[in-house]
Amino acid sequence: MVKLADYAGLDSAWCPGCGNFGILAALKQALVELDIEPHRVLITSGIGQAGKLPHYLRCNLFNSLHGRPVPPAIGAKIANPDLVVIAVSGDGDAYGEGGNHFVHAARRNHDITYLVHDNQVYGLTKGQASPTSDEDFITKTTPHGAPLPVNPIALAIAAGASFVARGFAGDVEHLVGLLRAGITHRGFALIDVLQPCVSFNHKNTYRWYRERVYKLEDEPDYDPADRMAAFAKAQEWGERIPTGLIYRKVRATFEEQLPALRRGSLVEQKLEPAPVARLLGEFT
Amino acid sequence: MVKLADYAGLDSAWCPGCGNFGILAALKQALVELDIEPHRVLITSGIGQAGKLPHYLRCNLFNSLHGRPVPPAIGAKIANPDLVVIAVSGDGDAYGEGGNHFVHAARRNHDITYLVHDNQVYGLTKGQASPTSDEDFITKTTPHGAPLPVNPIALAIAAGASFVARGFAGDVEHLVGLLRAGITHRGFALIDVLQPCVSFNHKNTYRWYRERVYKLEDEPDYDPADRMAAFAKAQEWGERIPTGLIYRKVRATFEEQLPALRRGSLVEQKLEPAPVARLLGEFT
Amino acid sequence: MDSHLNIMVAGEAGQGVQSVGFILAKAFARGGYHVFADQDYESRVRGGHNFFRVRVKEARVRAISEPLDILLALNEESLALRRGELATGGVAIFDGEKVGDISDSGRLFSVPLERLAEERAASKLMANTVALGSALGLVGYDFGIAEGLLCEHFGTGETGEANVRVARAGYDYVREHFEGDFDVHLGATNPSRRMLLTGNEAIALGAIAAGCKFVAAYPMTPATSIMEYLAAKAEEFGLVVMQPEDEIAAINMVIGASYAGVRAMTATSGGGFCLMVEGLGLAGMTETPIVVVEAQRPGPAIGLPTRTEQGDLEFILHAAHGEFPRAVLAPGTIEDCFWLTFQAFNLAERYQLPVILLTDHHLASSYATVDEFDLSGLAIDRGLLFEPNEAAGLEYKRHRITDSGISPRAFLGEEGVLVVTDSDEHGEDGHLIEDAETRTRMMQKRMRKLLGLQKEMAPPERDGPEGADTLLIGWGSTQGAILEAADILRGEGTSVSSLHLSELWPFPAEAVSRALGRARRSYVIENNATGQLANLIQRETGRNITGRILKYDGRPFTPARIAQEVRKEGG
Amino acid sequence: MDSHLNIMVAGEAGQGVQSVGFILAKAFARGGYHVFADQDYESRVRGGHNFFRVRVKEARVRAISEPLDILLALNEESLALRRGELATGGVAIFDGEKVGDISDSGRLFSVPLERLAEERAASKLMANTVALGSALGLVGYDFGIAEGLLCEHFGTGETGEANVRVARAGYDYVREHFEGDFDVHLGATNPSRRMLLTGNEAIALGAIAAGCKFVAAYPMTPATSIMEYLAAKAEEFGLVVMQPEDEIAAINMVIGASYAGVRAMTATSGGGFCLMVEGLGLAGMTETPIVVVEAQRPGPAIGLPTRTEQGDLEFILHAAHGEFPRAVLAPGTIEDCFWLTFQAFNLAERYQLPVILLTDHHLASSYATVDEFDLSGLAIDRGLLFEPNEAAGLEYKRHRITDSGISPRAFLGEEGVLVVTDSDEHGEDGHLIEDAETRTRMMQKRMRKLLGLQKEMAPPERDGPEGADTLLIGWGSTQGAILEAADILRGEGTSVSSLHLSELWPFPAEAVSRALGRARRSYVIENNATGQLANLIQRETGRNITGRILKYDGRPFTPARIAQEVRKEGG
Ligand SMILES: Cc1ncc(C[n+]2csc(CCOP(=O)(O)OP(=O)(O)O)c2C)c(N)n1
Ligand SMILES: Cc1ncc(C[n+]2csc(CCOP(=O)(O)OP(=O)(O)O)c2C)c(N)n1
Ligand code: SF4
Ligand code: SF4
Ligand SMILES: [Mg+2]
Ligand SMILES: [Mg+2]
Repeated sequence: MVKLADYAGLDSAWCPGCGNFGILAALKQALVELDIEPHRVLITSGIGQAGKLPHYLRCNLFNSLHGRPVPPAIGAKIANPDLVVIAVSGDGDAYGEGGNHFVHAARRNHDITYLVHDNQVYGLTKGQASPTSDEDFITKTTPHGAPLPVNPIALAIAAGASFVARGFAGDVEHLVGLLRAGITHRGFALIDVLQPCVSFNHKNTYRWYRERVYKLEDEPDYDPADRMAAFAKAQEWGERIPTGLIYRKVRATFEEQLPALRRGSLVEQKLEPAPVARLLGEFT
Repeated sequence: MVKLADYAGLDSAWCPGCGNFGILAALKQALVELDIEPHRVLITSGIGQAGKLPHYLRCNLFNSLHGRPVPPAIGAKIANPDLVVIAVSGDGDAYGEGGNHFVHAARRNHDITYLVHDNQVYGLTKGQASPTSDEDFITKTTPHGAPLPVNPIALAIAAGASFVARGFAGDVEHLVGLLRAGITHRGFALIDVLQPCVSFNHKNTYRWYRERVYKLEDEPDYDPADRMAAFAKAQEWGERIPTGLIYRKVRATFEEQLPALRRGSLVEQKLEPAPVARLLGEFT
Repeated sequence: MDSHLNIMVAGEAGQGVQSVGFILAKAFARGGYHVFADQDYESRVRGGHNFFRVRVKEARVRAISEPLDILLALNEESLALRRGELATGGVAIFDGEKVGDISDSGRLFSVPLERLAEERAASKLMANTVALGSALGLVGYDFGIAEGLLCEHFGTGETGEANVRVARAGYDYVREHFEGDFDVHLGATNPSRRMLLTGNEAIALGAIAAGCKFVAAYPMTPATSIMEYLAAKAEEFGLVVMQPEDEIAAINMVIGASYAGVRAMTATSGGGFCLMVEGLGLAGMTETPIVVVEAQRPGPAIGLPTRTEQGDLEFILHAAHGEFPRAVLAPGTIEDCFWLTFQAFNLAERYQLPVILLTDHHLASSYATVDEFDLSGLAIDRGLLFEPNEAAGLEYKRHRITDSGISPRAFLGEEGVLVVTDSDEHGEDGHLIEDAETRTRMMQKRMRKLLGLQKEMAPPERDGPEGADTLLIGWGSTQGAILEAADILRGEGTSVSSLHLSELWPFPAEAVSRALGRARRSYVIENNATGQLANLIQRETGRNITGRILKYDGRPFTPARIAQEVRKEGG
Repeated sequence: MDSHLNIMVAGEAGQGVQSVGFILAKAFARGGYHVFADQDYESRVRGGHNFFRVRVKEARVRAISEPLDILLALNEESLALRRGELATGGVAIFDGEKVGDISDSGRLFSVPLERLAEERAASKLMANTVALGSALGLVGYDFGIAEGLLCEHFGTGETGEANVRVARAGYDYVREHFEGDFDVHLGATNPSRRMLLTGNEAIALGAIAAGCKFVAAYPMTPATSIMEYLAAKAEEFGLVVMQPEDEIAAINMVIGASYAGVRAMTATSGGGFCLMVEGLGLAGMTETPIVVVEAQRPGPAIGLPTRTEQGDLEFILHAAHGEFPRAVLAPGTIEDCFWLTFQAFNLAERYQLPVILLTDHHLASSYATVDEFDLSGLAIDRGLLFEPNEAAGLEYKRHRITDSGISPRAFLGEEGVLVVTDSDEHGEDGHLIEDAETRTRMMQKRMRKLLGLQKEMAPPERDGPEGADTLLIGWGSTQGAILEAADILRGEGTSVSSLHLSELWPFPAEAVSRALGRARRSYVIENNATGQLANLIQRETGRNITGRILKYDGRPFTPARIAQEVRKEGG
């Protein structure tokens, strides 16, 4: 049995009160509840406050470049499909610099979980607008207000993601459930987490989110398999903000469709030069 | 009065029978019908067969990098909002290499027209899969079939594009109408054009498209202002493929919201070092 | 003797180290002193260990230096980490009521920072301002200057007043209770109009002066404050500053704007520049003038995001596939940041190529006092422009082949003129070509621009006697430290002069050769691990360098450190 | 005397120039000849002007050469453009019934290509195969070999048979009607097991032999066929080949796969490589072994997409900000493409760094006959791996500091082992650090790997007499042309030898210095405009190069052209 202590990592460099603490706690909890041992987990991350998360638990860790946690996650998952692979990003990371990888990983349905700490601002670089900053949000780089934000939920659904959820860092217990579902989902699972940044986002605070979020689980009629309903839910942002599982559709993963993986994990294949001899005859 | 002859450009290097010819004819026709003189038009383009289009008419032309026609179009439009700016891409250009720019240009609502020649294949590089290649499409780089394609229409709607249309290169007259509407639309207008590639796409042929396309204008109940209906239409791909204006919502463009542009085009502003003197006092 | 003072404010992120340090620096600048100040911080928003060093002198000061006269330790860790840097005769000010038992070496002076802040302003948070006041008290500085600054900084309302109160408390506390001996007593000299600003601020001012109208940039330390400053002035100066989705978009937008006819710029650090490399080649091929600021930080990859290095020189010189002309300018001082930015725009447009302004964290974020810029000599030169009248009837050709390699530019939207260009190899008309002859002529045309450009580059700056035995060579932000190191060595009787390269490419091979020719020993001093300028000199002049003095720990050189290394190498 | 033949097939895209050329080349290869063939085509799918040149010899042939013995002109334009390249005694075959009036110089021989195709196979499209037959007829080659090849190529069904029929018709037509004099008569010699393949195919085979398990690449001429070949073999050899959204994704996926424990590679050209630069630095910082093939084409920017150049050397050497070790290999021959690719994977894993295989369009897409690869000497060496037993109880540290700079690698998923790495500067445990000491030690650890690596690099290959007056120096795909040029010059009595660098970085400074030391004159021959290898030699050895023989029109050097330039420069 895996215990919380198995996941105890370094001390964090986050600001006291940061929403990231809730996400970290939820992730550890989810991994423990799923009884996954640290050495089976790979977390890749980008650069930003969110990208530091995997340093604060014990696991295999590839802290990559800004905007690029997804491609190494994909490469590692294909190399070794036995790994539980989680990519961690900030909103700038995921939807700004890394936007293209996000869309294409979703459509190809790689079997990874994408955990995005969405604080609607650039935290580590000290408060510039992010792609999810609310319209008219004022920062040093958007003194006249930010443009219409990206809607990550709608975009994920449109891109073909097979699992799309929204969590709230202020509700750890709920987030644990989403993380468990996302990690066990076969295919690309986006979990966008509303994450208060106490230092740079003085609009979307704990309180602001708390006054708005509600859980889709509390709406018995809501069917996450219904793509149109999910897209409609994705439009909700204002007085009420839905959290929970917004969309799920199981379909074959990219990795399942690779013929080379049928004979097992790539990392376990023997490397030998001799078999190439079979090909030389093609050229004579 | 602008005449077709004003737009006569170089001979093309496209294959005989290529769908690109229809797109070229439609674009010239649309510009003539709109009575826009060549020197007021800027076409930026990417790299690929589509990217060659602007060489074949007379206009200001910035033939940029693969995947990058949109950013220079944006830069030029901001510098000189009097220009009619059209960015031309292939499907690989637009949704593969350039996917991130596409999503963000749509959400920021830059006032440019984005014309995408969608032949569902990489033409210029000789037949690899593209992001819009049909699922299971077999090419040299996808010998086991391509993954789920990107849905450009759905993606554009999710990203916040204010004008989203689909044309067919085999129906020039209809395409002229869409181009006129897109070019005169204030804001980001995506026109994705189904374009047969006679050399490398032997699945999605003229015939294949002809058997499937229908015009939304023929559906009197269809309301392109209805976002949910548009998203539903965007899912249609198979027996029937909708063409025409799928979604339109007028909202402020990026350029309209720039305070610096209120005093006129940037290119017309006088450059002089002296006014910076006003700022030096801040530092004393 | 010239009075001087070296203060450090140290604490954790969030304790206001930066604002206390800045106000101190500015207070001395206002009082007529020369100031140089640098910042050291971690890649985090709260916690950790940060410091801000302020060096104050009656004469010009150009670099940091180590022994501290005053350490303002805002927390216990800072005291522990930094007290070793105190000069003999230096004093550390700390809050003895907060910091546990420490062995008092006699150079520690406790001020009840938090208590005073709470007493005077009901807020522990203002302990930092108490510290500020204490430092000023210790040197007996004119409190009125600080008072004015605090009001400017915190407003004239209650916050400003409270800050003045607590600063005063710190000031008075020290004047009353400090009984040790402390040598440095500074009074305001002649109030000056000198500016105190960072390299990044100087760059932003240079861009505005040059008529830059479009900036697209993606935040990245240490370049971000350039775009932030410009964004704040955008409305007033009629320029557009935008933050796009990534650096690829940024440079390509800048190219589009310049192609359409405005001066345009982007700013980033090495990692972001990596993403701009393909765009750089596009500017080269389409001959689009752009200015790119690359503020270096230690690499590879994310490296040390908030620290300094000069590790990207060779990368910048060769970035992008294929061959095309570019210019690389590396300012050595904060003044130069302004002048060279202005010049960068002129060169970019006159030669129709990308100009890279290469700085680093140390230069970008350090403050220095500089004389107010004299704008009278600045002239905007947009280069060769197409005159439609002259060529009536002639079709405009964007890439016309000329002797200078420079083709007249036209801006978009002129009747009868179409501006056609292509990232493919193209003919004079801008349309793509395939033949060998046109290709060769076009390559030659573009490369020819280097000949003219080469002639415009200012030769490297030599300082010190012509015939000195030892030549210290540097580029970029090390200039100040090298100049001071040479002073130190000369003071010891060594025959030393120094050569500073700030206009790096096209390379001033002849001038460097000549300078090397006279010296018996030459040392290149660089903040990197391989000696990139030394490599370049060797390649371009065919001459050997005696030694390389290198540092790649993310921290800037001090003059003393350079002098010591030179001594070790044998002068 | 050694019989030799130089044929060109020319026509527009879509006329089958490539397949006719390839079958001709292969027919001669099968018959026991050495063959070298190159392709010249435009960036379009139909139309334009393309050609395929085949050089055939009894002895080894290493380069193209200009005067043509036979020109197969598939359309009028080709005849007009290319007939000037005929050697005295050469013959152009064309379709006189299609091509209008032309002034017959006596060296033109008309064959009714379309008519014969229609008569024998009811398809004008097979005119190209008629031309193929005609060429074979002209030299009196063994038709049976061609017959076999046509069946392999077009299948044994009706298409294959029809092709054989029309080829035969061309063959017979020439044998019956050609009455001019044509010297070259080639019979099959001793049937050989030599392979005929391109540089890209050799690289793909090398990657399979090396056990590459993961390839992510985005199509880009001239690299695309590497991924296409590998994709076709992916299922059989248990590797994954994927085409992601862009090159940024490609290199970062490759890094992820390698980090997880498999050998992984990407392939691109200069433009795509631009987008990989940040990832290259990431591999450097995280010490992840990767192999990147960069097949050069003329830049800057899109340049000439289907042509050749060696313009990216300096870019590749310095790509990415910051400093980290890398290896750069530039095969000179198609055999070397295989061996060096194999070696690249070993070096990458043994030194845990990125290895760049630098080729160009000419090497990537030219064919040559090579002896069947002897696989017996190949050994896969995965470098230092972590042994969990040895270190029981010890925590695994990915970046342990060692004397060699190499830290034992562990693969993911082993119980008790966590592999932690970071693009930020990190400690031995892979977690990010901020302090100067760790930073310095880590930089030194990484750079130390160069010392070991340096020792493994094969010295440059010298050909010709030790003490020759003149030394011709080259790298990459020019090797063959330089060797033949040296032969030509030696034949004229000049004292020449040549030096070829294929293991370019770490630079073999000593060996190059030594070689230069003995020569009175040295010429560096490069397919670029600035002489990048010459620059590098000057930088690394401090020695001057006498002259630079440069060509940057997108076309490869011929031996004759090099010999002529050397003569001009004064031998
Ligand atoms: C290529 C590149 N561009 C820019 C940066 C600078 N940078 C580091 S983190 C960051 C943004 C962080 O914002 P976000 O992803 O939202 O993460 P947060 O800090 O808010 O958690 C930026 C712009 C970088 N490291 N690399
Ligand atoms: C950075 C970069 N990567 C790859 C290429 C090679 N390339 C040129 S065009 C193209 C794809 C063309 O496909 P698409 O955009 O669909 O245009 P089409 O030719 O089908 O019209 C590619 C991969 C390139 N020029 N630059
Ligand atoms: S800056 Fe914001 S996101 Fe970053 S640690 Fe602080 S509170 Fe959290
Ligand atoms: S390859 Fe396809 S897209 Fe390109 S010109 Fe030919 S038919 Fe058109
Ligand atoms: Mg964020
Ligand atoms: Mg396409």
